[in-house]
Amino acid sequence: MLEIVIHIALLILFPPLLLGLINKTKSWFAGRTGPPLLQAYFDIAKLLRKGAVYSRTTTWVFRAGPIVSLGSVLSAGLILPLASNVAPLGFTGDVILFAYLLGLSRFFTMAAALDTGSAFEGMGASREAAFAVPAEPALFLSLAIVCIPAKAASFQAAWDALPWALWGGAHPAYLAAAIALFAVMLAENSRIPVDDPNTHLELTMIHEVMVLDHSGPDFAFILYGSAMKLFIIAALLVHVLLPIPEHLSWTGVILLCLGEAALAVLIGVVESVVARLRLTRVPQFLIGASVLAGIGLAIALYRGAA
Amino acid sequence: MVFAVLVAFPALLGLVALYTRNVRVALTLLLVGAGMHLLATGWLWTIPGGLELSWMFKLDVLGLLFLTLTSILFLAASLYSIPYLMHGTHGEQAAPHRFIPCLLWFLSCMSLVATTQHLALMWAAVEGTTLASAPLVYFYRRKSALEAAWKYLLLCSVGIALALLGTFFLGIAATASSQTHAGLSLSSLMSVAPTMAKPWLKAAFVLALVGYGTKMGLAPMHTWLPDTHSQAPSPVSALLSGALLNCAFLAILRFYQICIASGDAAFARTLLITMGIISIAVACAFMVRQRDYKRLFAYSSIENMGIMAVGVGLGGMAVYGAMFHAVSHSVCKAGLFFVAGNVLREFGTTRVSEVRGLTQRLPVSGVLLTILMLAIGGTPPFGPFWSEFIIFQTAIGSHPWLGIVFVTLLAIAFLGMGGVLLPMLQGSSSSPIQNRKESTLSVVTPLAMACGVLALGVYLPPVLSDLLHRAAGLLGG
Amino acid sequence: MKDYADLLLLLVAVSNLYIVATSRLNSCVRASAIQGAALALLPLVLWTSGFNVQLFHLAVICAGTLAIKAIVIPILVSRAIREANVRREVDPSVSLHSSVLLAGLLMGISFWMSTVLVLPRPAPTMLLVPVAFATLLTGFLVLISRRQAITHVIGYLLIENGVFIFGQTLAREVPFAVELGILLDLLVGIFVMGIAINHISREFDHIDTELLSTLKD
Amino acid sequence: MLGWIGLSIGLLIGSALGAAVAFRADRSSLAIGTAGSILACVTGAAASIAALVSSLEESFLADWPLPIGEIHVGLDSLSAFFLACIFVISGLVTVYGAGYLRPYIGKRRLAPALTFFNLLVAAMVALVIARDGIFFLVAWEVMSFASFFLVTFENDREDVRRAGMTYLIASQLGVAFLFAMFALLGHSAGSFNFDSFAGNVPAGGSLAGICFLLAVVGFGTKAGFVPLHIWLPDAHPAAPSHVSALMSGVMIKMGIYGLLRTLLFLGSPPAWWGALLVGIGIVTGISGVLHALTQRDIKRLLAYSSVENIGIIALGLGVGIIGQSHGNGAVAFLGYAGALLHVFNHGLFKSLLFEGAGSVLHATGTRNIESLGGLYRHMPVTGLTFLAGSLAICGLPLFNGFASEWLVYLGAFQAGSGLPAAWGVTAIAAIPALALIGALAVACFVRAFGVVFLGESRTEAVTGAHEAGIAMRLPMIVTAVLCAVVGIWPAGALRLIAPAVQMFTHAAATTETLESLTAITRIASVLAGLVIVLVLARKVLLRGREVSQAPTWGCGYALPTPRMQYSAASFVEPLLRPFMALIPIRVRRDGPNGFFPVKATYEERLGDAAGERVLAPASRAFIQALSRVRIIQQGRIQLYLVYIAATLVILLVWQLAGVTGR
Repeated sequence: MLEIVIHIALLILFPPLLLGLINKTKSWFAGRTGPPLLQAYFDIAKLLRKGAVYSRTTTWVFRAGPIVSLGSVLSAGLILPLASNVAPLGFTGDVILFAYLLGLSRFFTMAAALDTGSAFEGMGASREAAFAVPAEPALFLSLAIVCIPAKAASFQAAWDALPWALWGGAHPAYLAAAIALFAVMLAENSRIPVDDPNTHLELTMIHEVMVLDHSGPDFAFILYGSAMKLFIIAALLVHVLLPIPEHLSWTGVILLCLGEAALAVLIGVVESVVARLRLTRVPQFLIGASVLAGIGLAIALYRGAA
Repeated sequence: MVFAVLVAFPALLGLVALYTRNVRVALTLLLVGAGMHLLATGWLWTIPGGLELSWMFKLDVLGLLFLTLTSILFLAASLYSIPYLMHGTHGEQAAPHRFIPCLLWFLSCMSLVATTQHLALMWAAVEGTTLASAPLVYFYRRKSALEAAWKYLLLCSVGIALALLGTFFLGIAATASSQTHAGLSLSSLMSVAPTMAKPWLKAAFVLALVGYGTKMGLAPMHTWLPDTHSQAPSPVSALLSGALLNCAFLAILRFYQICIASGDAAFARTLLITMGIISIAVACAFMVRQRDYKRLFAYSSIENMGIMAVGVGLGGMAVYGAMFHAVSHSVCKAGLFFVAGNVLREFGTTRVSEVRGLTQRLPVSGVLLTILMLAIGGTPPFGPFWSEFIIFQTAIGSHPWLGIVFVTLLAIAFLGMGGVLLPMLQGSSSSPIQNRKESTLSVVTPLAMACGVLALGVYLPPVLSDLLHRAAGLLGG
Repeated sequence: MKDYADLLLLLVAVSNLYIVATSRLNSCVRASAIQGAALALLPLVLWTSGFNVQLFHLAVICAGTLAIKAIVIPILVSRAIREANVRREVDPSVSLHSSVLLAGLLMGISFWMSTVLVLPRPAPTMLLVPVAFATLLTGFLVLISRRQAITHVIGYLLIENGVFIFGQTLAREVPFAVELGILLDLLVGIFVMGIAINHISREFDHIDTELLSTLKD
Repeated sequence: MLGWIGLSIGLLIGSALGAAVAFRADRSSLAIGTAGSILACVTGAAASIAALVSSLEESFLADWPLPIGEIHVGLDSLSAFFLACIFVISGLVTVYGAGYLRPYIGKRRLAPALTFFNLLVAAMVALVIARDGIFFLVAWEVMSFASFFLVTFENDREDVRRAGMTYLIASQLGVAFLFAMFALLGHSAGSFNFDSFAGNVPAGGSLAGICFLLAVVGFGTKAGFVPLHIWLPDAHPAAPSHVSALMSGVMIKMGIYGLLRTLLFLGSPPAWWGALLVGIGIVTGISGVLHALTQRDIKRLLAYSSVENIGIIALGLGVGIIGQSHGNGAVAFLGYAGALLHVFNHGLFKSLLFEGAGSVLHATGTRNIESLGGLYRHMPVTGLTFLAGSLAICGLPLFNGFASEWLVYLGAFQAGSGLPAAWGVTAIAAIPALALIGALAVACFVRAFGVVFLGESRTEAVTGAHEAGIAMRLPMIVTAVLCAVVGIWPAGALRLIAPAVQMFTHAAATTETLESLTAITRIASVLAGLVIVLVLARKVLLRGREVSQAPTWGCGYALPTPRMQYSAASFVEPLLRPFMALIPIRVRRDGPNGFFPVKATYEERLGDAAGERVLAPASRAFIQALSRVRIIQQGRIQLYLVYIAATLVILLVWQLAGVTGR
């Protein structure tokens, strides 16, 4: 019971903090003080208190977009182990459902964007689709890498079977998986080098431009949802990288939080030191990640066989 | 007596008809002849073991089979040709007064082929069919018809001359055996066959194959066939395709029987398969993108003759298939030519490109054409499907590659035919639709043929299948 | 008496060569008539050389052959030539000289064939088979290398003659009714062809068969 | 149960004949055909589901003199499963068809449409219960030709005629392979009875291998394995929409059924069969969805996505076979179960989508999605059901597509961990392939749904649009609900098909899978609950605050017009760029030229790789070769005589050369 409570608490409360951490890191690099650490919470709260403006063009699909995407990300968070190896709703095969819930949220975000009938939002949706396509195999291949040794396609089994991954040096495969997952994380959460979250020119946006027309609570849901998406994918990565204990314990919680924070900082660093890729180069970046993951999978398989 | 009805009676009627200027009288003669012929044939079915009368006439199951086909088709054709002779021939100059006598003589010659087993006499009869049918081909007085008739006459006569040589060779081969004179009757030849001089026997069979094969329409001697079928009036085309080719095939089969009796039919079977496959292949090449639908049907006849040759050549179950195919092909092809006649009368052209929207203009004929096309293409559940499948199965069992080639060619042939006929059937015709009622006689005969070919597919009456099996038995099947 | 038979056969062979060599239709017809006569005599001579057949049969065959091959058919053909006012020259697609040479070659081939295909029972005379083959092949040569319909008829006639000569080797195997039937067929065939030639000459004002090639794919 | 099935076949054929006889009166033939088909489908559906639940086996041998073969029918779980698919979907489609055909009354003879529709259903039913090779072939051919005549229903259109011809060629060349297979089997077994095949073909032998390859080609042509799929994208737009729904939803699955039946009587399969099918599945799935992305004709798009789903089914079969060949019951079960369940699911949502496309076609008269848009406001029911279908076909949670793809994924994962590496790799290849297919499918159907139903209408074709009639709406609603039910409660569906799956593998692996599936149900309900909560939350938050309507924010641009929306083509352009090597593209541009260019046009046409790079050149070469043969018939009689003489000489020399040597 307690596990579930902690799990949900982490899932609900932690995500916006990541955004703050990233921004802090970036402003530190830029030599600014930057916005407060909890800025994201403030923004969401403010938006929740506002009214809404809807385009006359739109149908209910537009309004369903933020809700369904947030809901599916939430439920994805419920099947992913966070501070321990068990998730409230985990089961055999949950890895697949996890990925497809993210797909569901993408579907509705894009549909909502197309519903506005604006060229910009259409453009954003088109780019989202274009980058999701090469990202998907990378995600699945890395999931396969962690699942194969576990002989079961479930997070719990995978994390249980996970050796002291990179530290034990047992499986170079995990390195590949980790790198691929990091790339996927950047792409899925529209981070540099794939997308620049705080660009101010619509023509260069991807995720931001899709949600141009949302306002008030809807936009709050969107912000919150994307933060949570970042959080859960990061959690996935943390599990690959850090030895989180099987059952709930403070070490687990602390490890998770530290890991998440470290990843946020890492993202901030990347965003400060790396230039954004040309749109046409992004697929190559992600295909590269998939190939890397594929190699890792091959290694994992033959290690498993030997 | 019965042989008189079959052979002499039509000839006499023909003579009478030659001197009647009145078309109606001639028509009645024609129908009487056809009807009597069919009755006689039907009576022959009631006799269990064949019938023999002097050296001249001898009827076995093989003969009976082809005789029956001839008889039925002839009745159908003569019924169908009534409109041709009654209500003129849509503007074209024609020679109706020669038509009926020649038709009757044609019948008598074909009956003689089926009912005799004396090879020389059979040769005379086959040559007779050519001579009797040449004027029929020249029914329409146009240059092209004349050209077709001339080619038919000359090519077939030359080919048949070779067949006569073959017959003599057989006699010579027979003289090897003993001092007794075998004569040229099938039974005696078969009795001495084992001791025949092989080279002469082989030469004889080759000559017969080439000679009668010309008449049967085996490629590459088939060249006269498309011209003739496209120029002759449709009932005649139906008879040529459905009955005459079978008669020529029967002649070859007689030689084949002797080869079997001689103990090594292997060479004959190889020859039959080779010529058969060549015929199918050539026919396919001409059926794809064919511009003239009567020529299309002619080539399809060549193809089907090839199928029969292959079937007999394969031996075993396939011989039964070939016999079955002879039946189903005759019925189906006759129906197709009848429908072609209707189309020709409606559109006044045999060019495919000028026929469109057939199912709109002639609903019944259109549907019939569709059915018969599917049937001749070997689609279940029609007759030809079964025969072709039996042959194919035997082929794939004994010579797999042959089977593959065979089925591929059949598929191509069907698709070629569909590719030509479907555009005719489909679409809407350019010229305004004048909903002319299709005359009953012109529809009922092809309808009967269609029903027949369907019946052959879904229910094969035991008596017929028994006859087919016995016939196949004569051919080592 | 054997040499008489050989003489007749030689005559046949020569007439073949002549038909191939001559440039005039009428002489072709005449040559074929002579050949017919020779063929009609052949059974008789063979009979006298002890190749025994029933007399009646023999007489009928000789008479019939003489009548049809030597008299009726030539008359039919020449009438066809007259009525269908055709050019009196054969127009060969192969030049006359070369066709003569070819005919000689064919003769040689047929001698070789007769050595390959040996009769199981010795033929009445050695020349019979080769001459028969030669006549047959010459018939084909005429058919293939000449353009006029008339010459086609003559070619067909030559083929028939060749077959007839073969028939002599087993005269007694065939009931003569059949043999008559065969002759009759030949007659009717030529007759019908004659009619056809008439029509042709009426439809296309001359009977060069190159014109008869409109039906094609 | 066979009796009931037979009864429904009788009903179908009877009503088909009735409709044909009444061909002068369109209304009556419509009534007869529809009524008969509905009756038959209800009867048959009840019977087959009952048979499936009680997993009974029946067999019946009719005593009827056919030249060869025999009328031998039987019923087992596999047949029952496919019968259920046929009857359920056909019944729904029939109702839709009744509404769809109504406007044609008086404009065109309806009798053929109804006659051949019922014949097609009857043929499929007969096919599924056939237990004799010949009878099977007969049913198969009747099916092919019935569907052919349905495709060419509007044969006064040129494109329809061409499509029909393509379909005819494909199906006949395909069936040639089946002829070959059954002839081989019949020859080696001495009878065409399936049971006798099972006995007489050595499992894993070369004969079995040859037969399997023949079956893959023959059945694959009907199912639409790339590159044999070429007829599909032409035939489906040509056919009336309810026919497309039936063909795509059910008929192409008969190819899958044939393959499964063949596997049953060819004995236990070697692993390479599975590998082959996995390969085919990957190629078919990816190229199918890629081509679907490039289409602007909505029915072509759907046809290509059928190809894609056939690829997914093939993947499932492949994984299953690999598992079966290694005696790994769990993998085998998951693979086969995934394939079978996807057969049913795809039948549902593809027929739904085609029905939606049909009502759009009805309302706007165009199939070109570039000229549509904003249809949702005109036809909400169609829009909603189409959305449901899209979600389902993308395999997204809450809908049935997910369940079957999930099974296949799981099978692949298990194969990776449970099998020797070599075959594990082959099975695991399915995972990234499925992921790629899934992502592409999402893009494809967001595009389809978004461009057709959302945003502003691009042309005035939409302005007059109206919602479809009740007869068309009802089946769409029912099908959508079925999709949702199976998606939310997949365990039930799996329990239903389990007996069919266990004909291939006697796996007890069901239980674990079942509880995972119940977990899916749990999460689905959680998700639904979350969505509801959020909706309410938003209501609460917005209470009392002003919610205003405004034009879409054009980023400062004052006068946006509908034509400025992102078009379907531009939507997929960046996505396709990495794949352009696989898709033949024809560009036509003229201008702008001169100093004062008047107008300039630029056109891109994306073709079908298999069609334009393989099949079209081949057929052209073939026609060339034939026309070269035709010179032999050039009319000169001398030449013909030469043929005769030459044949004679050649044959004589050939025959006598040997003999006279001595």
